[in-house]
Amino acid sequence: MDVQQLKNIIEAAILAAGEPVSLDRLQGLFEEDERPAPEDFRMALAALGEDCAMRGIELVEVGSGWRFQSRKELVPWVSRLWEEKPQRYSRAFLETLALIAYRQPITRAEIEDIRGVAVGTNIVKSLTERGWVRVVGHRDVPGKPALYATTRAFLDYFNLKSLDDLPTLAELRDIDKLEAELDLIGDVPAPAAQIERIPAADVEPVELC
Amino acid sequence: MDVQQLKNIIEAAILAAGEPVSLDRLQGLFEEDERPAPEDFRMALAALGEDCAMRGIELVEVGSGWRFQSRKELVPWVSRLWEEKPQRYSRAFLETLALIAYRQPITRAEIEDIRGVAVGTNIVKSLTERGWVRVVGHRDVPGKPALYATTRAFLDYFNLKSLDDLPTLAELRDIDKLEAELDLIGDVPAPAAQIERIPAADVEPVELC
Amino acid sequence: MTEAAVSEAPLHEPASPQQEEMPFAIVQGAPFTELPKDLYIPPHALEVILEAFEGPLDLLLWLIKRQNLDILNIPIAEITRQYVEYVELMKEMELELAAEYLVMAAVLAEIKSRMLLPRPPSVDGEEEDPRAELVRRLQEYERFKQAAEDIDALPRLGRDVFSGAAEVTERNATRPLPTVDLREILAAMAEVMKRAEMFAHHHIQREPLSVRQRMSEVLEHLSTERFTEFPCLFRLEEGRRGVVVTLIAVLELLKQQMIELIQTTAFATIHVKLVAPDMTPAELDEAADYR
Repeated sequence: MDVQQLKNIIEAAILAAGEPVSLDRLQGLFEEDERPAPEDFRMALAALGEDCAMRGIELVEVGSGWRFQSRKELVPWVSRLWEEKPQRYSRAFLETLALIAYRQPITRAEIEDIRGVAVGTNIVKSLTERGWVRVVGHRDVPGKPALYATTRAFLDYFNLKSLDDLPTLAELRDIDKLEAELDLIGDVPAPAAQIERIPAADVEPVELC
Repeated sequence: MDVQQLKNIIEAAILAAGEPVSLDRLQGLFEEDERPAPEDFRMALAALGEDCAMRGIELVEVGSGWRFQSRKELVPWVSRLWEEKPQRYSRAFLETLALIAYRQPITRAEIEDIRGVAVGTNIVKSLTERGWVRVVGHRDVPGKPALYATTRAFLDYFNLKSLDDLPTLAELRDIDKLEAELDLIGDVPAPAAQIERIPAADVEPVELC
Repeated sequence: MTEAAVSEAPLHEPASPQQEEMPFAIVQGAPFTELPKDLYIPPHALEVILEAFEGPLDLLLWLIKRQNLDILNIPIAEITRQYVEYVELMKEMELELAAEYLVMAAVLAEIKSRMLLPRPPSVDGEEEDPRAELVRRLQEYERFKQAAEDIDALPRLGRDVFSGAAEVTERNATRPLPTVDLREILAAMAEVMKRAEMFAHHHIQREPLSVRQRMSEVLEHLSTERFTEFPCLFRLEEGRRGVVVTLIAVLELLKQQMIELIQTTAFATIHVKLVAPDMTPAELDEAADYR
């Protein structure tokens, strides 16, 4: 099978699927005796990506595989296809999702502990129904609470290839470092200068448990 | 707006819509002051169609507008995207097959005698349909029951030159070891089965027969 | 600047979100700019602000941020006073007040009282700041609050990212046949044998498989309608062993009354024929089902 034919099959299949298609699934399109080698697939995917440079779509790899999507600079026009505004998510929803994404696997009680407030059942339910979050086990403590983790669909939705692509978490600063310089009994605010946000570059890598 | 940009917006929009897009709807993507003339759209659509000649998809006009579809000659590969997961044979099926292989020619009553349970007609039927088993005669006892034997296709499937290549029953003593090995095989789906990567724990093996 | 000075600072009226950005800072040891005291917030806007808090930590963070305070060095007395006033305000406006808000008020009061007590002299010079645990929780919550905003800003399917899809004109979905590993057959056979051994009346005898296979082949070769010449069953190219195997197979088939041998005269060619079934295979299957 020549490269052009392979490229065409891959292009047709990914677009026909209408969802990300994994390399495994692409390989499964061929009978064993005609199946190109894995490096042929990678080469064809790379070539297909290059072909897109002049087109309206681009080939990207997200959590569950490869998909074509509209080029960023065309989004202003493409988004006019639909009248309704994209959905907005509540802070409680996003914070719960963030905790599951960065701290997975995590129980609901652990989420509530960090947020300092109860997590509604409807939030967990809606995250699960969207297929972004699922129960991956149960913690071995009394009550055997469910452990939540994010799914590939979550990565796909937010255009991420893996959890490593999540924005980095801000780093924690240590109160002890300040104690030496400050009069602790005098309940005094710190100089405004110390409040500056930590520049992104200094931030430690994401903690993924 | 140059032709290339217009072509790209049209391509991105039709693919993003995932359904046929009418000329009207395409024109509606542009603010009035930047909207190209209708003949520009027609030219861009024609050029886009020509560009597809070497690609895996083609641009066609159907009743409700323009859409991309996979090229007909690629359908044999593309349609494997929706191949269902292969099912698994039941234990009764495998035991019946094993008895026919090792004890052929054998009647159904004899199989039932050894297995200690009835053998459903559907099992014999699927073994025959699969081409692994056939009736080779009838035993001269009341009812003249059919005698089953394995076929050439059975040997070919399991890559055996003759039935002599089947391991002897004496070699089967360490059943537990064999079963442990089989559990390992069970976790790794065959290439055709990799279409959907559902974690093994979530999958209930579907039993045929 | 003393603690008293700070605690005398006016309670900053809840500001609308725009006011958060005002350059209002308390700088250690330096005079600070006051927020306008006559700031008027319509009750409805206030309610919106109060309702927007995601719990006590969120409210505390807001109070700290709004005054440009360092989270590591919170003026506990002042923050506690402001916090309690907000909670009272929320009660007054009859907002649904989560129990966690009241728990936090108690925590703050406790920290405040510990801050006022003289610290016991420490042996190694290390002493825990009473605020440490609260600061840790605030920071931990703050980073995930930020992470939630970051996730919200990620390119999102259907908002910033549009996935392409094309039509397939003819879908012919098929279901592949199950795959079977030879070891599965062996395991099944081993299982059957193990079970069969438990039924004492069954004695499974080992026979050379080549004879069984040859029996099947002979049967395939024969027909119920016409006779086959006996020598046709043998293939000389198989040699002596092949001939012996075929002969044993034929004798076994004869013994099991599956074939008939006919010889019209002595030394004439022997003819072989299948024993005819009384019923068709389908009928046989049915008969077996009713058994």
